[in-house]
Amino acid sequence: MKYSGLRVIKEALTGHRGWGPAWRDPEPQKSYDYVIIGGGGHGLATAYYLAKHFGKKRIAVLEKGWIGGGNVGRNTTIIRSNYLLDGNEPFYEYSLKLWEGLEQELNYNAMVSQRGILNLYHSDGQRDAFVRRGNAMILNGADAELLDVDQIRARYPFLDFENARFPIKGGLAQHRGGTVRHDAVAWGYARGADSHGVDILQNCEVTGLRIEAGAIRGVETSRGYIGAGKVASCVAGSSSRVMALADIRLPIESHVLQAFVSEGLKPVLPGVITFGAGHFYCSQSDKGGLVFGGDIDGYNSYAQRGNLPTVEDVCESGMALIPALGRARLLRMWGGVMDMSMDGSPIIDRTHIDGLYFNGGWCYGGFKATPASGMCYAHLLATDTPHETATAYRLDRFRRGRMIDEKGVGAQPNLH
Amino acid sequence: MSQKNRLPGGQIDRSQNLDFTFDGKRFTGHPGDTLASALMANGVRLMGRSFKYHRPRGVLTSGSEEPNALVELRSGARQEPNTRATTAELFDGLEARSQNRWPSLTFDAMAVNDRFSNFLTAGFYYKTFMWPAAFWEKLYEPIIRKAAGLGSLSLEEDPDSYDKGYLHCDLLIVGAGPAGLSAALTAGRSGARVILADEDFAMGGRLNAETFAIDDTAGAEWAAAAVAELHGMNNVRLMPRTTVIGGFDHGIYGAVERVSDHLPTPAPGKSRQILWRVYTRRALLCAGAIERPIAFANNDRPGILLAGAMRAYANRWAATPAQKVAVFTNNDDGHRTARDLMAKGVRVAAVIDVRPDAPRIADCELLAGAQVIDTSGRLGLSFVKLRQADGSERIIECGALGVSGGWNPNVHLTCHQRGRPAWNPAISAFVPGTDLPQGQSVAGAAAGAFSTHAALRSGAEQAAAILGDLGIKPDKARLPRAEDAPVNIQPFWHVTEGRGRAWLDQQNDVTVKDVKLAHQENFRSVEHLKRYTTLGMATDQGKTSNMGGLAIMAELAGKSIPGVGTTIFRPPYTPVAMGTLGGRARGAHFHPVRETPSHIWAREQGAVFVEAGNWLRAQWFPRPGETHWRQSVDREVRAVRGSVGVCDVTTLGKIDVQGTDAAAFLNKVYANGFAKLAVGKTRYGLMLREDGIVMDDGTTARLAEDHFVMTTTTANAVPVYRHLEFVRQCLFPDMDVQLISTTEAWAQYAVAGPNARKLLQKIVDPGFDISNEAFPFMACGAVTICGGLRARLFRISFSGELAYEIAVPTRYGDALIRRLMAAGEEFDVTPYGTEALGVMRIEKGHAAGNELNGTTTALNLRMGRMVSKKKDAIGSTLSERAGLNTPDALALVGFLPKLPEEKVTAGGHLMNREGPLDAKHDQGYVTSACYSPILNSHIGIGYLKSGSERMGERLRLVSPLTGQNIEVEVVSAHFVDPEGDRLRA
Amino acid sequence: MHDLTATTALGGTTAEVRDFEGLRISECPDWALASLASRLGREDEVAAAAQALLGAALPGVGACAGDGPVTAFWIGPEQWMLEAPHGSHEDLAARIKAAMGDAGSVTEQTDGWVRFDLEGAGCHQVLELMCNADTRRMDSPAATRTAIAHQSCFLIRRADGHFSVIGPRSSAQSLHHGLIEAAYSAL
Amino acid sequence: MMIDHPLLGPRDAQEFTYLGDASLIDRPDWQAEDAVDQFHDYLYLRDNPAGEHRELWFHEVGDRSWLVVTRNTLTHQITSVELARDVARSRGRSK
Repeated sequence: MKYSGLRVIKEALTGHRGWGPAWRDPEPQKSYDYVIIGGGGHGLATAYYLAKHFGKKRIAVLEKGWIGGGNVGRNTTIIRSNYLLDGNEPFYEYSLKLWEGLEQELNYNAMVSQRGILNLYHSDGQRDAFVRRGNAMILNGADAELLDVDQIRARYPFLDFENARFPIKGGLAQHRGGTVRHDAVAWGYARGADSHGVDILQNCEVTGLRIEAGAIRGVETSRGYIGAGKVASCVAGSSSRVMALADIRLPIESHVLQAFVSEGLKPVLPGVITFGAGHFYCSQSDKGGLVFGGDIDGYNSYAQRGNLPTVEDVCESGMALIPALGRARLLRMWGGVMDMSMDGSPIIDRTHIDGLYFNGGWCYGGFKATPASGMCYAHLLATDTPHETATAYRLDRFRRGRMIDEKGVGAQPNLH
Repeated sequence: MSQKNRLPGGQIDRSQNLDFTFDGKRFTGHPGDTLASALMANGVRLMGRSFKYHRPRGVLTSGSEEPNALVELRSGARQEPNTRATTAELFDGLEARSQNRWPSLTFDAMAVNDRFSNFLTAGFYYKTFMWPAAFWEKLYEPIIRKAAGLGSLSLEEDPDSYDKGYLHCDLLIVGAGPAGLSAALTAGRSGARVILADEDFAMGGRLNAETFAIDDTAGAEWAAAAVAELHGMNNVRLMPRTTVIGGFDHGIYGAVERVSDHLPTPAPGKSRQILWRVYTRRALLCAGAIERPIAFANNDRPGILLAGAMRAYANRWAATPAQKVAVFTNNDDGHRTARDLMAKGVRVAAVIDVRPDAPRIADCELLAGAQVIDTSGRLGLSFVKLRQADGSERIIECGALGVSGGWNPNVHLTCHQRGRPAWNPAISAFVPGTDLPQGQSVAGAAAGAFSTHAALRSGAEQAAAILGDLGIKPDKARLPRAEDAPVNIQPFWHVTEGRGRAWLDQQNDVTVKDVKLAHQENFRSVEHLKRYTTLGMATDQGKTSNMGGLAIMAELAGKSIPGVGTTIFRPPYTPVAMGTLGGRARGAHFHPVRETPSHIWAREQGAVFVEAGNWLRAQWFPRPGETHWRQSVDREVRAVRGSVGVCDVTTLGKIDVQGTDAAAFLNKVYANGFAKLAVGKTRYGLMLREDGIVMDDGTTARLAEDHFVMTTTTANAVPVYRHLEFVRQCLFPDMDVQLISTTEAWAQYAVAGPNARKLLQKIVDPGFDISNEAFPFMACGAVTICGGLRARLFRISFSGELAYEIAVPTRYGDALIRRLMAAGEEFDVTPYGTEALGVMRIEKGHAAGNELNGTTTALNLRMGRMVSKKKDAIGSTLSERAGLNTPDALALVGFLPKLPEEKVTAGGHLMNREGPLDAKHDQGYVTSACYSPILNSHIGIGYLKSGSERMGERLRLVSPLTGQNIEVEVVSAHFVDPEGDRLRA
Repeated sequence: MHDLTATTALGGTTAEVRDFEGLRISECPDWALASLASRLGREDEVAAAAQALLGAALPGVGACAGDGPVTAFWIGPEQWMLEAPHGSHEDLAARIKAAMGDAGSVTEQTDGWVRFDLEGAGCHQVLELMCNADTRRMDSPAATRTAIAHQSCFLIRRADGHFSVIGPRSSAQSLHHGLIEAAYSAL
Repeated sequence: MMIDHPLLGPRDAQEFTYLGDASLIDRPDWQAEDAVDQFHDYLYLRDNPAGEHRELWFHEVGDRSWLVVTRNTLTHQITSVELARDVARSRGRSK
C-alpha cells in the first residue's frame, strides 16, 4: 500500500482502519532460489535490491527472532562516508548516496537527516591524518571540510575550549553525514521487499546448512527444512556461529559495543560530533535524546550487555568534551554484538562452498553501510561478480596481505 | 498560598517551614516533603505537560517511577531538566519550573497538537513528510525537533563535582522496606559485612506509606527503630538516598548516592553525587513492587493517580490531591486507600471496583462490578463517569481518583544480565525468573510476597540462606507480627467502553488505540510494539505502562501475557547524571598529566608546551621579539646544526631487559639481529607485529652481556612492554629474561650539534674519555658527572648531528638541565623543543609516528633488508605475503617543492604530473612536512608507489581539502648529510 | 661528591605535607627503590642472598618483608621491589646487584616513582574514593597494585592507619591533586 | 567482571588488558614448508565460539602476568584461570 499525503489524511479522518500490515507473515515454502539468513538491515536490504533491482524471484529472509532486532535496532544511527582507504571510501560514499534517495526509493520516511558529522582533532599528528583522509574523501567524490577552532566554536560554543586537557585544534567535517531513524530502515526495507514478493520469515532460526558435493542445497531451520539455490549469510555478530555450520572459520571475533541515550532534552546538538581525545561520539535524536557511544568493551562476547567501566569511560570523555552534560541524565544503555574483523573492514564474498555466500565483519560500521551492503551483496548473489565498490572485501585478503586497516592496529579486532 | 490540602499527621516536620517556588509562584512546605507532596498539599494538581500532545498532567505516583510530574529544578548552571517532583526533596529556596509548555503551564499553545491527534498516531512519521524530499531537513524536522524534548540544559559547565568510589561487602541489600530491613537485621546481627541501600531519603519503604502495625508499634516506627539498631552496627553501612542502578557481571553493582541534592548547593569540597561500584559476594533484591494503572477514557487528568500513591501522600506526607476523592480498583489493595483517606478525614465519594463480588467497605459507598468510562474537568479532574453493574451510567463528582490495577514486583535488577521474568497468575504479575544474576536473591514484594508478614519473613529467610552459603552463622531472632492479607485481584487492564482516548504511557502519549494500530500493521512482537508506538521509551522506561501495553497486545494476538513476553530491562534503574558517571576526570584533569624532569625549568623559559599522549613536552622556546613560532623553531634548528642544543627526551620509553637469554630474546622481538651487538654499543632496532607491519622502532643499548636497555617511541612505551611480556611469558616461557620499565627513573637529555662533545666534556667527570676514538658513534656506557653523579651516556642521534643522550636519576634532572645551560653558555647552547626535533628528523628522513602509522612495512621504509631471513623473529614470516611485496609498493622518499616558499602539506596526495587528479590515480601521500631553515625550503617526506625508482621525477602534490595543488620533485628522504659524516664527527 | 641539587617529584626541594581532619598526606622523597627478579632456575640463590640482605625471607604474593633498613614487597612472580632510606642507600641497586651476582636481575627504580603516605583514621574514607582495593580488609603490612586517579600505583598498608601510595613520578602532580580532592570530599 | 587471578585472587577485569584467543600461544614453526599459511591461520582465523572461550588477559595494573582465562561468552561466567606461562609450557613451548 503506497503512503501518500492524501492517504494519511483519509486514514486520519476514518480512524486508521485502512492501514494494512507493513509486511506479511507467510508460511515458509518448500524451497527458494535465494535464502538470506538474517532479517537485519543488511539482510532485508539485500532481499529488497535482489527483488527490485535484479528482478529475482523466490527470495526468503530468515530471521531467528523479530526483524530489525539486531544491530539495526540497536545502534547510534550515524551515516557518513569519511573513510581513508581505497578499499573503503568508494563503498561508503556509494552507501551515502543511496541513503540520500532512500525515502523516495522505499516510500517510507526513515528520517534520513544530513545534519553533518564533525570529527575533532587535538594534535598535529591527528590533523595530518585527517588532512590525508579528507583529501581521500574529496578525491573519491565525497564532501569534506577542514574546520578551524573558531568555526567549531561558532557551531558548538558549549564544547570545552577553555580548560581542556587536550585542547580542540580543529576538525574534519562531512556535511552530508548525519543520522537516520534506525528501526525505520529495517521496517522500510522489509515493507519494500515484502511488496516485491519476498517472504520474510520471523522466528525462523537456521540450525544447519545442507551441503552436498561441495555445494549448498538448503537450510535446516526451527520451522523445518528449506531448500535453496543460493544461501547468503548476513548475520553480523552471529557470523561465526552460522558459518561454523559449514565448518568455516572466519577472521572475525564477536565483541559487545554499548550505546547510550539520555533523557529527552530540548535541542542541544545540531549534528554528530566525535571527540578525538577519548571515546565519545554523540548526536541528538528528533525525540530529544542524546544518542552516544564510545569504544567496545573489548573482550569476546555474545551476551548483548556491557560493563560499567566502559560506560564510565564514555561519560568521562563526554564530560571532557561537553562540560554542560553534567546534569543531563543517561536514561538507557544497551549492548549489541559486533562482528569485529581482523582489519576493521567488512567482507562481502563467495565462500569455497558453491552457492554459499558471506557478508559480515562490519565491526561497528554496519548501520551506515546498510544500503550499499544490501546492493553489493545482491549484486554478488545475482551476478556472481563483486560490485565495483566492493571488490576489496574478499575473504582471502589476509592470506594475500591485502588488509584494509583504517586504524592501523593490525590483527586485533578489539582495537579496530 | 495556604496548604489547603495538608492533612493531619504524617512524617513531616511542621515546626519548620521551607519556602519554594514553582513556575515563579511561592509556596511553603516542610522538611520531609518532596516537591510533589508539597505542591499537592498546596492544592496544585497540574504539574506538567505530556511529550507529544502537551496534555495537562499531574502526579501519577509517589516515587521514582513517575512519568508526569517532571520539572526543571534549580536555575542557572545548576538547572536540572526532567527532575521527578516525586523524588525531589524539598529544601528552603527550591526553584522549580514546569517543562515542555509555552507560554505557560495552564495555557500551552502546543496543546493544539492534541486537536490533531488523529494524525499524530503511532507510526505517523514514517508515512509522511517525504514530499518534497528536500523539505525534511529544511522544514519538517526542525519543527519536530523544536517541539520534541522535555526539559532543557543550561549549556553552562556543571559547577558541581562528582566522586566515584568502591565498596566491598558480603551482602548488598537493595531496598530498605520491610523485607530489606528484616534481611539487614538478620545479616547485621550475624556479623556479616552488609550494605543496605535505598533510593528514598527515609528508609522503611512502604512501611512509611501504610498504616500497618508491626508487633504493637506503627510500621513506620518499627522501621525507624530497625534503622537505629542497624546504625549502631559497625559491620553495616546504611546508604539512604542511594539508588542501585545496575547489576553487572560477577556481583558488581553500580549505585548512585545523592550526597547533596537535598541541599541548595553542595558544601565546599563535597561532591553532588557519588558513583559507587559495589563488589558483593551476594546481593538481595528487596526493591518492592510498583502499582499499575487501569486504562480508561481520559484517565490522564491531573488528580487521577495510583491508589497506593494517593495513600502514601496521605499517610506519609499528610497531603491529598483533593478533599473529595474516589477509588477505582480491581483488587483489595485499592480499598486500603479509601480506608486510609477516610481515616484522615478526606471524603471518599465511592470505591468503584470492577469485581462484582468485591468485599464490602465500611463508611463508604462500594460500586461493585462498575467501571470508569470517562472523566471530565479542565486542567484537573472534576467528574468521573461510570457504567454500573446494572448497566446504568452515573456521574460522580470528585477532585481525585485513586486507581489500582494491581502491583508489579520490581524485577528490574533481576533482568540486567538478560534474565527473563516469569508470570505468576496468583498475583497476575511477572515475578523474577529462575535465571537470576550470579549471586543475587530476591525477597519481599519484589519476589511477589506482598503482605508485610511475607516480606519480613522472606527477607529474614533469604538473608539466613545467603549467610549459610557464605559460612556465616545466621542470627535466629523472632519474626515480628504483621498483617498477612492475601492478594485478591481480578486481572483487568483497560475499560473497553468510552469514546475518549485511554492512556497507557502518559509521558509519551501512547494510547490503547496506538497499540491496536501497531497490531493491525503487524508490529506485533513486543519490541516492534515498543519501537513503533514508543511505549515505555520515556524517562520512566514504562515502569507503570509496559504491563498494560503487553496485556492489550496479548488480547489482540489471542495470546497469554507471558506468551507475548516482555521487553528487556536495561540499566540504569533510574536515569543517572552524566556528571556522576564522569566523576572527577573532567577539564584539565580528564587524564593525568605527565611532566618531564625539565618541566619547571622549561616553564621558566616561557616554553610553549604540547601534549604527547599524557606527557606535556616543550614544543619550542620563544625568545623576546619572536612573534611567530616559525622564528623560534628555525632558530633552534640552526643553533643545533650550528653549535649545540639540548632537548628533553625523557618521554621515550625505556625498558630494562636482563637475563642470560636477553640477547636471544631481542633477536625474537626485533626483525634485525641483536645477538652480536657488542657490550658498550647501541643499535637501531625495527620491531614488527606478527602481521609483518612495523610496530615500533628505537635504539637498544647493551650495557652488559646479560643487560640491555631498550628505548621505544613515546607513544608505544606501554604497548611494547605488554608485547614483550607476551613474547616472554606466552611464546618463549623458558627464556631467562626479565623485564621492567625504567622510563621515568632517568631524566634523559639529547645534547646535539657540532659542539655537543665539548659541552659534555665540561660536565662528564675527567675519568671518562668521550673522545670520538674512545666513544664513537653508537657507543654507550655508564659515566659519572658533576663530581660523581651516576649517569648513562649514549652516542645516538635523531637530529643527524654529532649527538649524545645523557641520563641521570630523575631527581637530578632539573639541576642537570640548568647545569648544561650554564656550562654551554660559551657555545650559546640552545634548548630546543619537539618542533625543532621534528624538523631535524624530517631533514634526516627518520621515520616517526606519522610514518609508522600501522600500515607500513620495513619495505615501505626502505629497510626491507633489515628483516633477517636467517632467524625467527616476530613478523618476519607474514611480512613475506605477496600483497606486502608488490613491485609498486610504497617507499619512503622526500619531496621538494618547485618553489621553495610553497608549503608542502602533510596529508596531501601525490599524482602524476599529467593525468587526472582522482583517487584511482593516487600515487601516494605526504606523511610529514616542514620548513627546513637549512635548505631554506619547505620539504616533505612520504610514501610513493615504486618510490625508490622515481628519484628526480616531478609530481603533483594535491590537497583539495586545503586548496593546494603544486609541483614537487622526488628526492631522497635524507635531505641533510646523507652520508652521515656529521654524526660520526 | 657531586653538586647537583635534587628536586622532589612535586618539584620542590622539600617534601609537601598536607593535613586534614584525621589524615595527613605527605610526599616521601627520601626512599631508594630497586627491583629484583630471580633469574630462571636461580630462585634459591636469590632467596638466600635476599635473606642476608633483608634479615627476612623474600615476601610471598602480596606481602611485605624486612624490618631493617632494607625492606621488600612483592610485585610479580619471582619479582620484588626493595626499599631503603635514600640518605644511606642511594646506591641500593648496586648493593643488591653485588649481593645477587648473576643470579638476579636488579634495576634501579628510585626515581621512577613518587611516594605519598596517608596517615590517620581517615585513610580508608579517602582510599575508597581512589581505588578498588579493599583497604579495610587488607593485611598489615601488605602490598598490592591498583589504579589510582587513572594511574597504576602500588598501595602498601604499612600499619593500621598508615598507607603508602607509590605512583609514577612523572604524574606526581595529578596523583597528589586526586588525593587532596578526595580528602576534601571524604573528610 | 572479576577475574580470579591464580596468585592474587579475584581482581576487577578493569585492571587487565585483553588480547584474545589463547591459541595465540601456539605460534607456528617459521621453518615449516607452508609457514606463511600456518601463520595466516594462527593470526587471523578464530573459532569465536558462543560459549566456552579460552582467552589471554594481561594484568596491566597488577603483577604483569599473562593469564589464560576460560570464560563463557554467552554468560561471561569464568570457569578457570591459569598463568599463561604454565599453559605455554604445558603446550610444549620453551625457548
